[in-house]
Amino acid sequence: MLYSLAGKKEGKIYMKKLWSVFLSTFMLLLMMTPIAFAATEEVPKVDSGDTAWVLISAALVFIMTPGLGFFYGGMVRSKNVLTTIMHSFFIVGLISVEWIILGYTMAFGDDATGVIPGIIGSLDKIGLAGTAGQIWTGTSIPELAFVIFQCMFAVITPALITGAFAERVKFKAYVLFMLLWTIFIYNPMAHMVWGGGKLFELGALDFAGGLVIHILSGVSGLTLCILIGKRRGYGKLPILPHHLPMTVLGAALLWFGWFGFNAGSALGANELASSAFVATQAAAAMATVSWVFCEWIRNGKPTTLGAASGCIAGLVAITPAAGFVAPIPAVIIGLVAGAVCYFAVAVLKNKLGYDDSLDAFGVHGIGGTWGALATGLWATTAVNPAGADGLFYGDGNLLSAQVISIIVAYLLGSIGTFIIYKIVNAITPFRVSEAEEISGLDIVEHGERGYSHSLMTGESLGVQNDLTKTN
Amino acid sequence: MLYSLAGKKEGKIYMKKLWSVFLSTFMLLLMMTPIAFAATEEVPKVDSGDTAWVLISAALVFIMTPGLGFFYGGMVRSKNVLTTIMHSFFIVGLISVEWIILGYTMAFGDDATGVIPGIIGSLDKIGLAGTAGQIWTGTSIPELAFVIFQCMFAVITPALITGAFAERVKFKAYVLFMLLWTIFIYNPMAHMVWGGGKLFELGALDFAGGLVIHILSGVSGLTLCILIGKRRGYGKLPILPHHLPMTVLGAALLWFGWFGFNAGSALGANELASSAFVATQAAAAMATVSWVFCEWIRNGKPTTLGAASGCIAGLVAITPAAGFVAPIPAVIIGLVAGAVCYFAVAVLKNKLGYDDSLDAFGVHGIGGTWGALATGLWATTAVNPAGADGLFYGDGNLLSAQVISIIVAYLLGSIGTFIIYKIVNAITPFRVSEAEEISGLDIVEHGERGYSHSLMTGESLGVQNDLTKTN
Amino acid sequence: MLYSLAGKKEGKIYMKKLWSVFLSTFMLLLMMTPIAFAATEEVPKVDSGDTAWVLISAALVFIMTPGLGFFYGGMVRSKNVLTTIMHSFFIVGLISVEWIILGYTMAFGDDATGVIPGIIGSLDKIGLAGTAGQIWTGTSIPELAFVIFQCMFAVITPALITGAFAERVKFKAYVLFMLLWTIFIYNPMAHMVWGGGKLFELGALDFAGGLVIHILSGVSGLTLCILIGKRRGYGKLPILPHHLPMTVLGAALLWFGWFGFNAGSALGANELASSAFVATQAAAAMATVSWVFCEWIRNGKPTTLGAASGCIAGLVAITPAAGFVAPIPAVIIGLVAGAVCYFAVAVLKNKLGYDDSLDAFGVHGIGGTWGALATGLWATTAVNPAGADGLFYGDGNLLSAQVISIIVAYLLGSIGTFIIYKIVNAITPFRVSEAEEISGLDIVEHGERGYSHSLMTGESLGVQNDLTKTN
Amino acid sequence: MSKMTKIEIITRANKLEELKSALNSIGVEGMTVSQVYGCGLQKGHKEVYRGREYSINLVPKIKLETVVCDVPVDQVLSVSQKVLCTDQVGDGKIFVYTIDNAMRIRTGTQGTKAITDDEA
Amino acid sequence: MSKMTKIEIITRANKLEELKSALNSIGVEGMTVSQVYGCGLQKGHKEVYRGREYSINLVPKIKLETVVCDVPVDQVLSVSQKVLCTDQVGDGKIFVYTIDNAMRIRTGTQGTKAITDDEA
Amino acid sequence: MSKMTKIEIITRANKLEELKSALNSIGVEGMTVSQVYGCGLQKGHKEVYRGREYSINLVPKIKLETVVCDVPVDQVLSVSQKVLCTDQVGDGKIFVYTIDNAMRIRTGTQGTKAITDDEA
Ligand SMILES: Nc1ncnc2c1ncn2[C@@H]1O[C@H](COP(=O)(O)OP(=O)(O)O)[C@@H](O)[C@H]1O
Ligand SMILES: Nc1ncnc2c1ncn2[C@@H]1O[C@H](COP(=O)(O)OP(=O)(O)O)[C@@H](O)[C@H]1O
Ligand SMILES: Nc1ncnc2c1ncn2[C@@H]1O[C@H](COP(=O)(O)OP(=O)(O)O)[C@@H](O)[C@H]1O
Repeated sequence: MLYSLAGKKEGKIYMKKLWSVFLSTFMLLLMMTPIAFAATEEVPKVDSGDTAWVLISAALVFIMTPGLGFFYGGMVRSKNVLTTIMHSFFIVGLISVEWIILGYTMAFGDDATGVIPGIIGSLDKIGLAGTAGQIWTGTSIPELAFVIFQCMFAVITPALITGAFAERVKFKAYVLFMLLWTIFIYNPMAHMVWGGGKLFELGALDFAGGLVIHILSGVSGLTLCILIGKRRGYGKLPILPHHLPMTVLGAALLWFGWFGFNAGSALGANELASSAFVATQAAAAMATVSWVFCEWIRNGKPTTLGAASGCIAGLVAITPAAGFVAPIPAVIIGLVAGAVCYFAVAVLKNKLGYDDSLDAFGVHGIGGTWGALATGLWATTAVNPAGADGLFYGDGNLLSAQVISIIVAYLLGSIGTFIIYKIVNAITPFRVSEAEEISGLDIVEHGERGYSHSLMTGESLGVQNDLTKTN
Repeated sequence: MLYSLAGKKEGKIYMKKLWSVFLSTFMLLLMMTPIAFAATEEVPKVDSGDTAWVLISAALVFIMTPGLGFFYGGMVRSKNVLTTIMHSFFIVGLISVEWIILGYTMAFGDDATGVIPGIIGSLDKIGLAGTAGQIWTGTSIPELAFVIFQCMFAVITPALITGAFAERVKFKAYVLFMLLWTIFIYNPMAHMVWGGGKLFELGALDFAGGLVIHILSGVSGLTLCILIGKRRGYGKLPILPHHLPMTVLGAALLWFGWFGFNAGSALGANELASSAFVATQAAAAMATVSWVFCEWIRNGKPTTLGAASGCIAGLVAITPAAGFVAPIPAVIIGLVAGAVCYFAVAVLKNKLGYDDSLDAFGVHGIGGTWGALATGLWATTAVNPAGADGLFYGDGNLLSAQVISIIVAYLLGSIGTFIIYKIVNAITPFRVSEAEEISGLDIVEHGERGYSHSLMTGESLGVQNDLTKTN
Repeated sequence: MLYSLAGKKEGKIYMKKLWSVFLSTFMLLLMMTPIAFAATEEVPKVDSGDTAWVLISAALVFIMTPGLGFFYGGMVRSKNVLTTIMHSFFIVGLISVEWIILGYTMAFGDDATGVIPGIIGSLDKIGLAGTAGQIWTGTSIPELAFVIFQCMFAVITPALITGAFAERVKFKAYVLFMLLWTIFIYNPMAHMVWGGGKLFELGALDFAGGLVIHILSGVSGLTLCILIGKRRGYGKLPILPHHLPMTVLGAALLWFGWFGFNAGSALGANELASSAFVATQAAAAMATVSWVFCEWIRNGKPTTLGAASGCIAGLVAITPAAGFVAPIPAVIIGLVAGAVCYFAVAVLKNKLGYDDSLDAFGVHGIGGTWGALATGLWATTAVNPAGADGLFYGDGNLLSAQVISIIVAYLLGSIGTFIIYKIVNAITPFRVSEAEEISGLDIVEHGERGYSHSLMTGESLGVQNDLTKTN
Repeated sequence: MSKMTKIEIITRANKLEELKSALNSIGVEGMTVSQVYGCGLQKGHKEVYRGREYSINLVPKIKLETVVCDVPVDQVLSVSQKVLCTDQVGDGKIFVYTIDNAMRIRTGTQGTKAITDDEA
Repeated sequence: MSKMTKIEIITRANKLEELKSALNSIGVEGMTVSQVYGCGLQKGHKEVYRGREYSINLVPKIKLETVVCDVPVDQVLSVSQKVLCTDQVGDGKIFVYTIDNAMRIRTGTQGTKAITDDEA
Repeated sequence: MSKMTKIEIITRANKLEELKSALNSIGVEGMTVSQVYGCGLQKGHKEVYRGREYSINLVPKIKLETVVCDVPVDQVLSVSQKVLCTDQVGDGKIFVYTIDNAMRIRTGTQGTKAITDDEA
């Protein structure tokens, strides 16, 4: 479990108010806070091995976001490669600053004295005030290590959304949307699930944020791509990936970083981290194979893009489960993830007709949903005593909790995104004009080209010899 | 030494049966098991620092295999870039699953109760059964950390082979071959050398698998490329690297990951790991310089591909020696590795006329052989008390043991590959047709192009406006 | 503080001889040695967590230098991409060997018995003699771990310079210059600042080498680009980046590795490392945003190259301060760094008219200067008791010390570079001929092309069918 | 041997698919396309690198060449003009040449038969 | 001034080296090559991206242009046809034009002398 | 309808900007540029990959095409020759053709008016 707060396991799952759940989003959101357990006895001393592991994990999660930029960037047309990479790269800057100043205290500030207790934490940690020299409760790492590990999560979540609206949005609207979304959707969500004061002990398990991060971003992406509309020519003109090696590079960096994402979420270098690491590799590997075999059977060709997509599907699905399941269930989770996500992007999307450009929903939304359910099936206290037993280990309560959590995430993601979209669009147009879309956003929005060169001559062709503004 | 099993050093090297060695491959294989020593006293407690180091090392070794894909991918023609990258990327999925289900138990299952004691371990760890909560013998890391670190080794070994047959094999045959090769060649080899029950104490030293991994894959690659035949036009038509920056990226990721490969093989964050890290950098750096100087002298140009190739040659050569030699010998090992491998690929290959497309044998086979010999020359117990003294430290036995081991690896690699090739080729053709080879495998085998775009217009050119199958 | 030597803090700052400072570079150089403190009590035992952290940090810093190759390589014209990447990649080989054989002992050999006490250490550690089995003073890591961590710093410093003279120097001159510069400028500087025997306790603070590494290389680059002269056509013909995604990849790898650079400089996995990690992310993120906003306002377009450049500016500026400042000052340091460096490259450079091809001075020189000053403003013993209080915490002495240090670094960088340039140029010409510059250095100097392929046909076009020398 | 004419159409890259379909529909099957940079009345765009602005005045275009004999040249011109015209500067030009001879490499056939595809 | 003729050969990319040698052997030294996409009888191929199939019907080809005067056009045609013919659809086309004038930039020479390379 | 002439200039890539300016200065505004490989007297260069040397004999060039009617062909030739001549082998060639017709797609105008840009 990602954030082990001090406290004793209270296995009782509150399932009574299932109906009231649908009456109020607010209530539901509060209910998402999982039960928190003390994974380690509280020893208020920094352990160098645990700290080394969490710090390097933070670095690993960091590299995922630029990696995502390449994963996405290779899939768009070359006229939009920079804007797509920028959507991931710039967010690292934007959201890290937001996190340090505001986000961390909103998410992990004290709950009891919080702005809205249960939803938004106390603001007394604004600018990370008071975090220096502290040890994060229930762990043996400095709070600052926890702050920065968490920062990387806050960064990648909105970046995932950008795959849904690639090749057609204005940079200004993107900046505004991402800032608002992080502040008003992500931070409260993180507080309720991980920073919350045990107000509601629904009992949902989410080891490394599969539920929160992947479902939330996937659903937000889906909502947004429907609101913004399809790319010009989508379904009629060809829109092909311009650089698949770049996409594979992105996938490799994502996979690499995901070890920090999942195994780092143990917040220590121990048996649990090792177990989560194995589960991560098991699911990613199996999903790679299963996606490739699915398309091999269906289209007659095993593709490289399929392998790159498959591993991400597996990684997404194992994220909530990584610290709760044994290796063989992890393999099965990956097997299903590869197949389910393949069908989501290859069949479902075309059937439904929305233009989720780079399949943010198809991979993160669907994969995250499957992973959250699978956690309810295969979680076992044999792997993690601080977790719970899933359906296949004799207890159905966890699965119910997972289902409710999923519904909440879908509601929050879609409603929240809808509102923020409307606000942003009222301030500045979200979508580029048709002429701009044809020209490509790199030139229009950023005044750059990804590859402004001639492969043959090695010169910069096509530039006037008077440089207009050289100050 | 990579796998410190509990036990006391027994320096006696069994050299008597040198002739019988050639009578039976089977016998020889058994003899490869090196003596195992207790590097640390058995403290059955997980150490967080050691665990952090082994886990991050596993992540580092992971990134090597995609890195290899880019290293190789940049060297082929652009019409084969994806298939070449896929050969490395897909194997991460395929072999990780194989390892978790079958490979680990074959390699590290109990020897005494093994399927074939001394060759294949007991299958009671199928699906990693019984590994959770265990500490790996002789170390202070969880067995699961050891499992996943080893997994990455099992993954990269077959991937190395793919360089030998690039640009001309069918994907189906590749999948089949790799699976069979890993199960029937790699797993037994790993068991005999690292997982074996001290049946035969030949005394060969192989710190991080230079012998097993590099010689074995290099020789297998050589065998395979001879069996499959040259690329169409090889030696007559020009076949040039299409993207050298991609190759340098691959080399950089390989070098980066190799710190985990070698220093991680200490299985702890200690003096030995630091020493292996230094030796790794020393040899890689020196080999980079020496390869470049060799070609500068011989061809008049210091090349970038030479620098990228040189560092790999040095890394390969230091792999078996990393934990046994001092810094200056490491520099010398690198110096020779750069020169020897350069001559192997620039002179020897052309003389002999086989088409080892990307020099899997020239770099890994030759470099690995040199490294295994060099270990017999410069190993010293001053660096690693659990090791042995080499020829230059007054003891010739180690060198003899290294020579025998090398011969065994050559025999196993070539004979094993020959047999598996014949089996696979009987099931499905290994080689593509001439027309397919001209079209390029990306389109033919995967239905994709690496770069389906126009650099100038940024559009996806060349695609019909009716999308034939959109479901 | 990077190198915590044993000893007690002696806060007295020797400011008296401000004038004599300008009389003798020699004297000034000696004065740069900062006061050294015992950050940890001397426990002569290796800590596995600290060792794991320093070793992985070494690997992280390693990847920065190839990363720099891509950062720079993407910004040149495609006809010079390989030579530019090679400038960074080859230096890893060259300088690592130099470091192991000579550099380490020059920099960290005993001062009292040094070749020139106070400037060059004793040579008794040539070839790393006597380092095995030692623990680095004042830390709990093996000396060999310290050796290799330091090695990566020695490697990247000269690589930074190469950005200043990209696209116009001969490879031979580059090799010679870099070797001489490292031996005669970098090694003594490192000894005086970090390896010195507390001869002069000026009191300047430089946590991870921002002053030494970035100012020194930036100023050396500036000097060199003025001496070598502008690229042909600079300011008249267009010279555009040929591959911005490659530049972003480089920036991402640099940022990733910089966590090891800064947080690794704590030489342990502890509160200080966590704090430095947070400060690093804070400054890099804010500078990314501020550079982009500056150009958005001034040129009307937020660019991807701006984002990639901004993060580097922030990372450079926070380097000397990382272990001394709180998060919010780190944000401010980044804010200013992004803006100042933007104006340096966009306005100042054009005004002054020198051709610092890839802005080695504009980013590293200017950013480093700002960072060194900022350390004098915001350093606080609340963050690092072994540090000092800056101007904003009530003490002006530190700022004065920083200013003197900066002046020394400027003098050393410029004078040293001038002398070495003259020597090298007398031996072999530094600059290529005009015809060579037009052809591009990849072909002329290395006999290679970055991309020798046709995107459309996937074939190697343009090669004669007789291979002239195939031996 | 009736006259063979080469028609060269320089136009916007994003119109290629439409143009190809339109030509196919009037019986023009064979054609060769290349990527070119155009320069004319149409203005290019500005680019910015590290604060420095550049005017890019070569606009990416495609050039489609087809040799016809049976299909009337006028029809090719009018059909092309219809699908390509956007009324914006930069729509491009069509040039018409007479060619002397043609050969289909596969069969060695020369003259108009070389480009009449019904024989395949 | 004898007649100058431009010969334009559109064919498979992998045949370039052979064609060049064959032309060299009959005295054609100067030539200009470009990369083009062809469209004709030859079918393209299918590509698949995330389960969606696309028909690619522009086939990569090379176009070799050479202006000759001394070497007989017929010889160029027959020699080219011989090396390029594979009997498979997609071998390509050769087009022949008359040109009015030529100039060698280096010397300023106009007319046939501009392309007769023995003067260099 | 006065005669329309196509002028095709094959020359070094790094001369493009100068050539463009020179042509603009004599009233040639419209032009189309493509990237080509040239082969002639100029020798290529050697490349080395893993110790093996290759001779690259296709030299990157650019091809600039412009159709003129008002501007005298001779003037285009002489101006181009002046800016492009370096006296080194490899300066390139200029070829001149007559064309039959031209059309400006945007307006549908045919003949010489199609390429006279003052109407825009
Ligand atoms: N005289 C010419 N010769 C060759 N190509 C030309 C000529 N004039 C225009 N072109 C081509 O036609 C394209 C469009 O021309 P332009 O003048 O920009 O717009 P329009 O054709 O709509 O008036 C140019 O980019 C260029 O490629
Ligand atoms: N009418 C034409 N005009 C211009 N180019 C043509 C024409 N017909 C064919 N081509 C070119 O010749 C190539 C080969 O033609 P295709 O019809 O596929 O095969 P084949 O020439 O063997 O009959 C095409 O890809 C195209 O580039
Ligand atoms: N006969 C020709 N037909 C077509 N292009 C030619 C011909 N001769 C030369 N060229 C083009 O002109 C370029 C320069 O020619 P080259 O013979 O190398 O030098 P120069 O023109 O200075 O004598 C060649 O690279 C080629 O592109």
